[in-house]
Amino acid sequence: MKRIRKVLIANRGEIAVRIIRSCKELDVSTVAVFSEVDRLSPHVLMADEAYPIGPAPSSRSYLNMEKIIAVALESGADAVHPGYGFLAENPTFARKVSEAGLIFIGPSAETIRMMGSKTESRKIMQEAGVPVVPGTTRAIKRVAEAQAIIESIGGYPVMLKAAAGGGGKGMRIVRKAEELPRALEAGRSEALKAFGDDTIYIEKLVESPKHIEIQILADHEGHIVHLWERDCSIQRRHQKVIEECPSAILPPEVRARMGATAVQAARACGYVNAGTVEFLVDENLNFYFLEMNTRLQVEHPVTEMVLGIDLVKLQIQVAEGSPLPLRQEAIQARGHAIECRIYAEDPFHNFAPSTGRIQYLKHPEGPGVRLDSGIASHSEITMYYDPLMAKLITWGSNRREAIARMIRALKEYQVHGVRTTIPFCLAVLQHPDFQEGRFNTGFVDACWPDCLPEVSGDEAVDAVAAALRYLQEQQKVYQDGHFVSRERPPQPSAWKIRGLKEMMRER
Amino acid sequence: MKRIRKVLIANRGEIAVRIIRSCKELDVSTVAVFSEVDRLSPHVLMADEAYPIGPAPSSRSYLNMEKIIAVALESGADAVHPGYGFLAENPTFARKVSEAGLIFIGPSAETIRMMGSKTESRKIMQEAGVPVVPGTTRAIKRVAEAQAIIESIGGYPVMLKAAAGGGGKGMRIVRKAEELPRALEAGRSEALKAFGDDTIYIEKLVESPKHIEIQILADHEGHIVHLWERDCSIQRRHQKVIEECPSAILPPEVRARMGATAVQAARACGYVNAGTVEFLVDENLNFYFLEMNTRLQVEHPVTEMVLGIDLVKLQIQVAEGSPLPLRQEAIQARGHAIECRIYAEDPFHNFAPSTGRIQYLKHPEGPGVRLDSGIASHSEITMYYDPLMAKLITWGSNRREAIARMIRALKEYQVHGVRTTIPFCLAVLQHPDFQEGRFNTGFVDACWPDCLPEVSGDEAVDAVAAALRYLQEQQKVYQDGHFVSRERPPQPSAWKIRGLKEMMRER
Amino acid sequence: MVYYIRKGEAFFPVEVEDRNGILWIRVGETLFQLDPRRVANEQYSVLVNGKSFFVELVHPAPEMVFKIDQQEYALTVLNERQKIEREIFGRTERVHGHGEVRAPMPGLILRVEVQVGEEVTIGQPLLIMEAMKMENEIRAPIDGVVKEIVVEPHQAVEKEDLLIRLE
Amino acid sequence: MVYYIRKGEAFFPVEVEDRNGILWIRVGETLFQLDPRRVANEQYSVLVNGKSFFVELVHPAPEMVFKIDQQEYALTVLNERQKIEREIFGRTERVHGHGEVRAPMPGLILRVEVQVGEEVTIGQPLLIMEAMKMENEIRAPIDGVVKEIVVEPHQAVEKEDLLIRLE
Repeated sequence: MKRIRKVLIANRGEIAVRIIRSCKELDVSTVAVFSEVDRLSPHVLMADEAYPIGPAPSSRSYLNMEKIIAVALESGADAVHPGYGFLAENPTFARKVSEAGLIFIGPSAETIRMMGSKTESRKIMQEAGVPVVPGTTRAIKRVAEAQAIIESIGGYPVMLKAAAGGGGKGMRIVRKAEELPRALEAGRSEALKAFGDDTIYIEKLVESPKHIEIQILADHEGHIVHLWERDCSIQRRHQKVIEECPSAILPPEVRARMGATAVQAARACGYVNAGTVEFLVDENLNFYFLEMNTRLQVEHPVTEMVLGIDLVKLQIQVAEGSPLPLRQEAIQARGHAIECRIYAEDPFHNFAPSTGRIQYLKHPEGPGVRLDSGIASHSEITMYYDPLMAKLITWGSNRREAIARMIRALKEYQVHGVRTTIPFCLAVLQHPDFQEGRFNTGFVDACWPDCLPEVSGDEAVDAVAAALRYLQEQQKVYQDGHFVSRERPPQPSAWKIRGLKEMMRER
Repeated sequence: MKRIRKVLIANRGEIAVRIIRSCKELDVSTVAVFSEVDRLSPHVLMADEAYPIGPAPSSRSYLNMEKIIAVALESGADAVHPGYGFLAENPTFARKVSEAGLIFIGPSAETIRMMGSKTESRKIMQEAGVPVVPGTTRAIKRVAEAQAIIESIGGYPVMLKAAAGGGGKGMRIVRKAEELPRALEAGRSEALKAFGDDTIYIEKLVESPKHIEIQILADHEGHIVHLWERDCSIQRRHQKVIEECPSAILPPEVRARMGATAVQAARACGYVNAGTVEFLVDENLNFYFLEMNTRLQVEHPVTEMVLGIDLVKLQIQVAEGSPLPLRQEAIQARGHAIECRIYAEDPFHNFAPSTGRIQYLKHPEGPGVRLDSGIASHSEITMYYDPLMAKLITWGSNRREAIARMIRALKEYQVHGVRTTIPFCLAVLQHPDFQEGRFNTGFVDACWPDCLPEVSGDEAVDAVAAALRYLQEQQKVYQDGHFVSRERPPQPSAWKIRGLKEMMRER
Repeated sequence: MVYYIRKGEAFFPVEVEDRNGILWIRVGETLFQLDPRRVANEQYSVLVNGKSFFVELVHPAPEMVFKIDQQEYALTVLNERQKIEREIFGRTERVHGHGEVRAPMPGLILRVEVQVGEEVTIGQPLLIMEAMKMENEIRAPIDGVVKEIVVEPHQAVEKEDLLIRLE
Repeated sequence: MVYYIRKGEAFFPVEVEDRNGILWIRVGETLFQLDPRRVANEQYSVLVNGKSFFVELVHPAPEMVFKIDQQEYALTVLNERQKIEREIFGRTERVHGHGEVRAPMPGLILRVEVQVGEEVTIGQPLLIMEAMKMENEIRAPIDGVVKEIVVEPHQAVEKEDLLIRLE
């Protein structure tokens, strides 16, 4: 068993910061890597060491395996933590890290490869007795071929998916034969761009499903535990935005069955370290294997808060070869946790990415609030990377308290400079259907932005507007010169106004 | 039972903010009050309503009972939450609030009065069979009188205490007869200034004690629970600075006995709402009643994090007349929590208050970190109020993790503009005796500032200094004009340096 | 001091009287007492009859945008002079970019989904651009008619580049 | 560029060479490679041979004070001219307040515990003042002799008022 003393974090943003924090608490040294635009990013400022790895585009920096491994070796790191995204589910990277004599904090390259192919993983799960959505495990090239498969699984509606997929890219719902050709083409083109692989496969569409996933953790001795579930049904463009633990609707008996199935799935692919088995759950609480994510999930904090564990620390311990310190019987949930992803996006304009410099930033705090952020008040949000700025997580002794706390915390959150998903999250959290647990993956499409409350023309707001206008003109307290450049305070001279009024009378 | 819909918070700073947060989560409206210098303080910005109550000195604002009650009535508040300090333990205020038809969120005026007199409370506890420190319950005026009492309880060392006391004011340890006259005079003068009452009493000094307190909660139906303990032994000038839950050294059997004794104490004074029974614990784990605090404690968050409860919400529910939703058997602790109080004080100069404007503020975040702050990045720390800026609380699955997390979080904490107790807290947290649980109330006096690690003259630090100096001179990136005003970048002309060098040669 | 707030096509007067820093503001029949203070750069605290509003100013007057409790309000607030100018000359100070559809971020135009002269309704997709590895629909900010299409498919654009002009 | 860092009474040279924004700095026998950047107002990120230092500058040169990981460092860093001036004229730029004991906050002087001419050692209580309802000891910042006592008991003082001068 090799003790890990120094970890290179092959990532950026909030997840790099989050991993650094756990390492510091374990007294493990941290090595950050950064692209040219990230020299002053929080992960660079917080790590013990930091090395440049190339220009801004991730293909030339955060995806540059050789460079990252070279930095790890030169800095004397024992291990590499990939975070999520970038190289986290790249089997070649996992293999190269191991071949360089470093510990890859995650499962084996072979496990990553198997689970990375959506078609191969479906095959493995089917063989292991894990329920999967009816569909094909073959790559589809032509429309006719697709049509035949669709008939064999009982017809429309179906879902097209990218075999190398993730994050909703390449996914298309097809409800009628007429839609198939265009959907197939669009899906293949998007998949090619996103993953360099245009392989598409077909599944029966599970209507109005919930997306519920099970966190698992496995050590090198074959000891596997499941760590409750996360409900990630609140998605926009097939991407998760709000997640919670536990699910609002799962009876203990179904939870136990899903947990056992997830362990079965992990065992079927020889899983070691932290992973997540994603399921679709239909209205009758039947569940179907969707995919296995062979890494830490974005939404892992809700599990941590409810179970009282630190998944990154456990990942490091397992990677060292330590046996899991958790026994299934001893794992106890307490209360409820919710996560809102705070993206630099404009929710009122179709969630378009919003780039710019952060002018001001004030994070929510206080009881039951956790914030994992990847930006600081000086940060620039660029187009180069995922626009996730931070994750806001609240814990409550029950779901109602967690929701009330999240609403309180979202209202405390202040960001100037870019638009964010905060108003969107607030609208969802305040929605009666969300509060009652009546939602599935179609929730956002069905309700946003129609669910926004009407803004009433409040007279008090008019008074506030007039007061601000007055302050601007009278007090001239424009310390940062910001207003001055946008608007010259008007200084109407008496004669000019009189002149104008006379002109008006003449008209 | 009257539902509380609107609460006036008769306080300021972090505790006002903390109470506002719980009210918002309960959907209870909040009314803030503020003195002239607090117009832009966070509690004013966060409350639903805010009203001025007078000039900066607290005697003319936050202690102005009539004004505060008038604001409560005019704003339509149902209840008043006093926080801690100011009017929180003033029986007259509690009575006046009730007489105005408002709910006082705390125990009855009579309970506050009884427990507020340290001598009377000792008497009540003695009668109820609660162990107290040997000593007197009579007021001491003259030295001869004191001398006689000291002989009757077995001689020196003894502790002089203010009967109206709290916060260490008026307290004096006396080890020899010669020290008695001066100590008595100083104690009385300090007590008079702090409480308007110079009554002093005498207790046998418990040598090297730990300060351990039990949180209790009682409803109107006489149902009382105890909520584990807090160890508050890390004190400077008899004021707590670092607290934790649970204690590092208390066996479950002693905890159970202290808890039962605390319930007994609460019952003896007819206690309703949240309160704290403070004990001194000697080296053999004998415990003695010290005093009862009839309000929310500064350090209540460590209890909240370990027990998974919100004491302010429970206070409001109990004040409404609801029965306690907690049963003693069902109360479960999880993990360990530590609080560091972040004061605007200079720990290197005898903890002298440090006033000034906050230039920059960045709070620690991430897993297991809670921050309750009363200031913002624009705040001015004045001499008018207690210099407590914020409380940093960390939770860990065990004491070791909570400590490691606190060290990590303290290092993330950035405050410019005033000096803080952060370096002090860091030194305590890193001290082997603290980490091993070997400490009592004498810890700070014994080890600070001697326990500070020697700063070695690191060459890398010299290089950093030279680099900053170089940046200053070369890049002239002084965006805020701050450096410019302090130092003109030197522009030595060649002839001047030559001239100076020649002068040197001539010497 | 009188300001004019636009509601629909009309402007309503709002009277402001400064009594030693406390503002008495009349909106319609209602008289409010306000204590507005600047907290930091573009943040204000305004007490309105004791109600505490924390206001983040996103865009200054006359086309003001501000946030209270994450709710965004957009109001046109004119002073006397601006009101008269608008009445005479029409809306001289055009809302920036109202009919101008600009790139929200740098990226690549994939498809243009409308034609010059076509009537569009608010929210209707105008073109698809790729940025941050996603296909993003750019939608019409107003009801109107496509006057000009400035870009074409496969063209790279910078942030704020004009894409389409509506009228 | 050469700077001089004081260690005790002596000054040690530190050489700085700027190679396109990366600084090569020699301290004694050791050569460091530094990438210093300003993050915000008085915050800097400095990479020293890859080690990441987050530096908060509390006081600028020449009497620099900065914090790294909550550890405060105070160093005197002179440039060529300042070094020469000091060698000629002695310490012309006196450390502000070194022998001057000033009020750390507004308050009331209760007692003065030393007399003019008395020798005091660092940390010895000089006087007691009341502020924030607490009695605060004001202690000697250096070893020295009391040269002047500026205040007397019951006198109110403002922050930064001179109280006692040591030598």
